[in-house]
Amino acid sequence: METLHLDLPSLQDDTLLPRVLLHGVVSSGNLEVLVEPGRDAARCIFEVQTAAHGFAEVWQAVLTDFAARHPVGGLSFSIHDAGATPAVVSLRLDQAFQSLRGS
Amino acid sequence: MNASQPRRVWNHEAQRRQVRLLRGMPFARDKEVAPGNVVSLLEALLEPGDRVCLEGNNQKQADFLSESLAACSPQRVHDLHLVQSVLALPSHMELFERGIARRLDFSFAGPQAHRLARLVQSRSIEIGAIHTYLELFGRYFIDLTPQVCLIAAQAADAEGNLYLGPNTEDTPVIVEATAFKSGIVIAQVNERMACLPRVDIPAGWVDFFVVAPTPNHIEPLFTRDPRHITEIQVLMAMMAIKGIYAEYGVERLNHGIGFDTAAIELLLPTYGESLGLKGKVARHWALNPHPTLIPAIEAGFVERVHSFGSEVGMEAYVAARPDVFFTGADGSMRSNRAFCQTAGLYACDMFIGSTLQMDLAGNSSTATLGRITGFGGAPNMGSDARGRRHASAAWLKAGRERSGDGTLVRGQKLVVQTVETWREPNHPTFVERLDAWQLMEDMGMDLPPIMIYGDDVSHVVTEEGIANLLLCRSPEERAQAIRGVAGYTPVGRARDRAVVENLRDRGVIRRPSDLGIDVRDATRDLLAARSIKDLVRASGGLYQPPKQFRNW
Amino acid sequence: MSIGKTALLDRLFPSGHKVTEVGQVLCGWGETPAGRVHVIGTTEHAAIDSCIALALSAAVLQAVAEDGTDHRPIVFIADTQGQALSRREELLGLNGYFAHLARCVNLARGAGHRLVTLIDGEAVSGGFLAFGLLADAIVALPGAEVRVMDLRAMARITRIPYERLTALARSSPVFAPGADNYWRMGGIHALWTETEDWAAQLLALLQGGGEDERARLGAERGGRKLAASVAQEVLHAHG
Amino acid sequence: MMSTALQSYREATARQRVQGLLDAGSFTEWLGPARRITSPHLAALDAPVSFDDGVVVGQGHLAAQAVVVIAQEGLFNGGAVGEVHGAKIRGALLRAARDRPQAVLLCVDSGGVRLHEANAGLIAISEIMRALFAVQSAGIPVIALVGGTCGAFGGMGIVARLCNAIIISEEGRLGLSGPEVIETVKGVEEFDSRDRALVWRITGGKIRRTLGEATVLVDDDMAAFRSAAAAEMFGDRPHLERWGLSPDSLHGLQAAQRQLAARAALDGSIRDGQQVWNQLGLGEEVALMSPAEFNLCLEARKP
Repeated sequence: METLHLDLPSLQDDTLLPRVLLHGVVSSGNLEVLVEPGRDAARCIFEVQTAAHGFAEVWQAVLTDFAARHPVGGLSFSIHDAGATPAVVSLRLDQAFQSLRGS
Repeated sequence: MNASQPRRVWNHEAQRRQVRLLRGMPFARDKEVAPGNVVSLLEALLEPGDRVCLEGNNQKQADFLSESLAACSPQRVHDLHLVQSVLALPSHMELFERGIARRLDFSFAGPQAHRLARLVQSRSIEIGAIHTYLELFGRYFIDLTPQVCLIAAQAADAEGNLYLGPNTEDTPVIVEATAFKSGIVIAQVNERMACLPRVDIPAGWVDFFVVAPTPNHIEPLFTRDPRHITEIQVLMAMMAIKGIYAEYGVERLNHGIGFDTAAIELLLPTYGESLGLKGKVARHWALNPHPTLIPAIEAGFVERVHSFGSEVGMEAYVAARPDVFFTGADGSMRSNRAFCQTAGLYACDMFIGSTLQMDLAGNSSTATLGRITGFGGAPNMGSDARGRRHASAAWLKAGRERSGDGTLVRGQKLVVQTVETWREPNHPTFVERLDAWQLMEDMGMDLPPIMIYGDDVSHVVTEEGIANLLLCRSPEERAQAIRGVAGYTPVGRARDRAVVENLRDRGVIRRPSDLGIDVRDATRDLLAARSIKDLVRASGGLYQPPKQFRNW
Repeated sequence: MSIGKTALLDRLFPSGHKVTEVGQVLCGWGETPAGRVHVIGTTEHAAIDSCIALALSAAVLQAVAEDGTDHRPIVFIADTQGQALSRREELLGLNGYFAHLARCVNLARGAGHRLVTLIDGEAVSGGFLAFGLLADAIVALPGAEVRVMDLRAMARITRIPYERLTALARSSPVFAPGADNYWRMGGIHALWTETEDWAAQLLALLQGGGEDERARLGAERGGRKLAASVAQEVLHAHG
Repeated sequence: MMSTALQSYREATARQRVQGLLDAGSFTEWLGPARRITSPHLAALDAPVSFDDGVVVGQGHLAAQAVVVIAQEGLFNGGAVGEVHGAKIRGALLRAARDRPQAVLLCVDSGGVRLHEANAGLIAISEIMRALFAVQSAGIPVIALVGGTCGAFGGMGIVARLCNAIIISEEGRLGLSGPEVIETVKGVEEFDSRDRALVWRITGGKIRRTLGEATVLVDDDMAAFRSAAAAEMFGDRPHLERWGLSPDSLHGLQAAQRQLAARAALDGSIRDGQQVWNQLGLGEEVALMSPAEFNLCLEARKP
């Protein structure tokens, strides 16, 4: 397993539901993401444990875009990845974010 | 006329044919050959260097005749030149490994792709060329006419008339070329019938037939279990339907074989219906009877389907829907690969399919290193028919987009590639250089095995968006349009963001949000069937899936 | 009956025993200083099918029924290579036969029978789960093999290299075959050695409660550190 | 967005099943994912871990009645039972025995023991069996729901059969040894695991219902599972008392012994569910019957 840690700037949305949320499943080509409150309202923390080695740059790009796309400041996303493609990673993160919105 | 010159013989081939038939007669009773005599028959008939067509496509296979040919003595039968659609069976490869055959002209080698590559590298096989189906069929009448063909039929009667059943496939074109050029036609049949439901090949064109010990194998290649369709594929299907089918009003089309297009088929009666598209798109098809098309047929989307071959389990359903499918007077389907390929090339406004790799020119390939897969029919469907003359709304719109402000002299077929940006973590779909180039070098080919040429491709659909290549005005712009939908692949990350945003402003690139698609709606709940069982239910119990697809 | 099993019974019950073998199923009694005990078990590495499972459950029900209010201990002799692998057995619902057997064993415990398992030979996965592993006290005799799956098969299925598994198995008791591994995890209460007085040791085991203490034992012995604490946490979690 | 389909139970995750089965907003999880009690044994083998180790446990309400719910995640390592996973299930059962909810819902979706921690898993399943007995002794029924991708196999196949009732979908499977294992050891002639129709005729919901192991056959639909579970809790008490809950359990088990013996005495040539159906006068039309039709058909054939 490879571990990655990212701390990225992002806007904050006060209306998000303050709760812990687990989305997705650790299975081949898929991942789970645990969303929790972070420390800094202007930053979003990502902890990634992945079975696919050597993709740090891709993760950086995917997560940077995600943090720019949605106001996820003040949140922490912990990911257990079992070889999801970037498309699946983005989709799961977007779904997790939408769930925080309560819709 | 100079009497001293020898008289030229004009029926040399017919005389040779008679000699061969005489050699074969001891092994037959009238035209029927006992299974145990087939090897002797072939050894008696065949001559070294003969061009032989061993029927088999990606569906039905003349498997008993193939095994019999492979069991012939290489002392008696050798150096054959095989001219056939598909290399699929282990016995096909044994022919070369045992020296019975030496030269090969073919189209597709899916399951034997790896073994074929090894034979090429060890120089145990000479490849003339790898064709598309239509090319190969064309050459049957020009310079690759078989001297002997070994075909598969459903049934024969006492005279040797043949009934081909729903899987007509390549048989008519093979027999036509062979029988009318003094060749020998040998058929394996599944059964003898006193009275055939219909005559597909008249006895006068058939020289021998054998009732095979087991029915010919048919692979259910076009059955896609909806269980395996992912949310990403649903999203891409939504984009294709809204951004291409609806936009161009695509009424006549062909689909590839993969899960991406199966998703589209299953979204037509749900998402397509909600967009009000029934009766406006996807009405006429050149397509095998895909089980995943059942809900769209039942919903009244699909009006007509002509097929290359049939599909195992779809027989009763097809027979019960004669308004949709082409069926004989007996009620069963009549397919025909040559005609359906022609229809796909000339009479359809769109081809949409998937691929394994695409480069920045839009060239795509399913070749991977160490495997020679060949082409099959996709390049016939997935190419603009420049000889086409009749107009349709979709064809004209695409033509206008390509020509810009120029005067329109011809339209343009829509050739759509729908791919996820990554197949799996180590396999990006978008690459700077196709593996096909390496394969060309390794195998000593004249050209890289490119499935769909980039200049034929009109649209690329990925989970990131749709790139409309018709609107690109330079190779550089085209490359950026492809990068702009290539996601996080190295190719995609090397995009010029400013250029890509400009392309998006111009509508060359469209994201899901640009199309008014909410990514959250892309769930499997949108599929009209989520399992094989749902398909059976949708068919009113008429579809009878093969046992490996059932979970009840 | 095999010589090995006869010798085992002689050694456990020097004052006498009467155990018959029918189709790899042992059934009878043994005499101890504390009185007569039931003996029920399997032999010759039985692959447990519905027939064997039914014979075992019948023997347990018989013991419960015949004892009335005097609930004598039951000594299980476990020697099984696991469940029978067959299409017919699956069709019959072999898991249901095992469940029924387990229920019968639990009935005996509830009725007041002390349950002791002696592993003599093999104890493998499903066959072991069905009865032996449900006892109040479980003992591995010398040479007993206890496992779910051997490491080569495990390597094939998990696609983890065999060498890596063998290396890790030297320090971790959690996946590799071995009675001592099960002892460290609390799944086996005692490992008897060849030289000990088995009759006396058995006699000692015939006393005791029916609580499931295995998770606590596993924690104490250091082989299974989480089972007890996690279950306790669930038991006391807020909500 | 229009959607005509039902919410598939099979395609739902364990968490979605819990949400779908229980009254909205009533669920409280014990040792939730934020606690990060993951498997150290998977980590030691460099295999991916999950925040909840593949099982969700907690309490909530079903039709306003208190229940303890346990849901295995079949997509994570085949729902297999490891040390933490097993201990969570055992803890939830012990808690049910203590807190006395109306019922325990056990959503089984598991191939059995997790090989990466096989010894811990095997012992854990034995502990789960004993904890389950404790729940039943306290008079609380345990209802198994089987309809996930992994079915209920191995030790969890035994555990499912210890429950007071089994609700199964046609797609659900219940057995001991998976067909692949039998094929590997005994050969393809014994069991062709790729013949999926055969696999389901041996282990699938319809044959398990026919043999009386499953109490109800339902559609692969969340609402159908939910209402069947509620019916088990409120409705027809007799079959809850059939196993174990009755104080007169020696008699109950003797009766069960006779039933199972009668089944084992079936004609030795019977190795296919279709043969069982043929004996009931049912032909191959069984395959396409809806669960409702099938349940009616079986009722009509009851002796």
